[in-house]
Amino acid sequence: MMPDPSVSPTCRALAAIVDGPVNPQAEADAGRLFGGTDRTGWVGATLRFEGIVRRDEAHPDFGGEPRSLVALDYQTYDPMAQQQLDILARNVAERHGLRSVAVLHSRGRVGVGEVSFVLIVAAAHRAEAIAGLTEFIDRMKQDVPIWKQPIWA
Amino acid sequence: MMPDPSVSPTCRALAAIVDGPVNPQAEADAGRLFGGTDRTGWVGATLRFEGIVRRDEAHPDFGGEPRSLVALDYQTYDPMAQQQLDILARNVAERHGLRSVAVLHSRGRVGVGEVSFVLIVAAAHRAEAIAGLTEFIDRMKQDVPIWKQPIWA
Amino acid sequence: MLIFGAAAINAKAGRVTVTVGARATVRDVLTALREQHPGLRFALPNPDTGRLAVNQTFARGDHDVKAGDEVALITLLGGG
Amino acid sequence: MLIFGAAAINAKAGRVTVTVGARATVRDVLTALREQHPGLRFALPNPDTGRLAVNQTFARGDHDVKAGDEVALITLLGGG
Repeated sequence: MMPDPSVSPTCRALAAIVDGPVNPQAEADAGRLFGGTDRTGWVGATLRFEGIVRRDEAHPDFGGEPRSLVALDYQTYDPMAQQQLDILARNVAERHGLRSVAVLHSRGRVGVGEVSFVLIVAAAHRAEAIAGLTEFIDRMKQDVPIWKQPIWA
Repeated sequence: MMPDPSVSPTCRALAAIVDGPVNPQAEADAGRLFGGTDRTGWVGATLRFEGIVRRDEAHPDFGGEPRSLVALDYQTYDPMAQQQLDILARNVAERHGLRSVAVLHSRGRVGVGEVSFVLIVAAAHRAEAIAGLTEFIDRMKQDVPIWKQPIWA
Repeated sequence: MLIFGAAAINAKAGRVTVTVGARATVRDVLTALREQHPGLRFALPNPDTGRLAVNQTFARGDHDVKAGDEVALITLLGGG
Repeated sequence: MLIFGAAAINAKAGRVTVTVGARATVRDVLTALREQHPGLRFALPNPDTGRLAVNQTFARGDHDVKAGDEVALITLLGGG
């Protein structure tokens, strides 16, 4: 892609909730923010986070000891979850001067080893990208109505 | 991929210096640590950082004001640069208990909008992944003999 | 009131009934929830940390809750 | 001694000669570098922050440099 004119483009934000695991098809369906590196020269740092369902979780009935599971079942409060993700993506992008924020989160069952969450941020510099990514995840766990229920092995 | 037996595998570290931009072919050649998500259930968080050449850099002859450039030319001190990347990848992986660290860095000319650096870390949890990634980049800029020379527009 | 996650599993329901006076704020609803559903107190460590969404938007403690509003308990989240 | 990056551009060379006594440590070489190549002082803010690699390994200030060693100035890095 050829570099754009010399005015820095505005920020883009995209959020989507998908049924089941986040996979390449889900990313493709969600749009071009997942389409790879921004090659315009305005972006110097891209950070992609994947959250993957691990094989064990702390089990409340066993004193918080880790127990094997087969899947997590994600419940979302619709459409509030989507709205909160949208707000959060725009807000974090503005606060950190990011070029783009894109997020996909699963709804429903996601098996061990499958991806439940993808977050991609692009920024001029590394520090902004890391700060924006960290703040997004912290605030998502506070403000986005998504719950997870372990399905134990 | 089916989950492994229940013993956590040891850490993997991979570092490579490639001629020119880091692209999917370079990643494929560098090996399977770049081959996508670890689906064994041992990894809960994967973080991928891409460093991309931006369209401007602070120019020392213009009081540090940003000036347009067409490329960066990366010079590496071989084989020390490769050795230092290897040591750093293993060291950061051990210190943060990461499951894997993989890094590719360019040597030679990388144009605006092209990728000069890819770092992928995989860990059980997000905090370790972010801490490991951040420490790797900070220490790379201290300890790995790679220099960049702007090619001004 | 809509409930989710561990709260819903504990209550064995996705919805509980909370009775409040004709004029009630979000804070009044949280207080009534603690009194009328002691089994959900684990999800509300103290009355000020419990958060309610009214009509799918987070509402402050002094927000008035009206008949017909959709009220949801948004706590113990687990995204990511 | 091998030099790189901005230091090499400034010196218009990838290599400079530094003369030291028969028994010299890394610290002696850095001191001699500052004296014999004033144009490279910008790359060595003070003698203790300049780092040398001897035979492709970072060497401490008290490391002895021998004839035939490959000595390189590793400073003002720009990876990433």
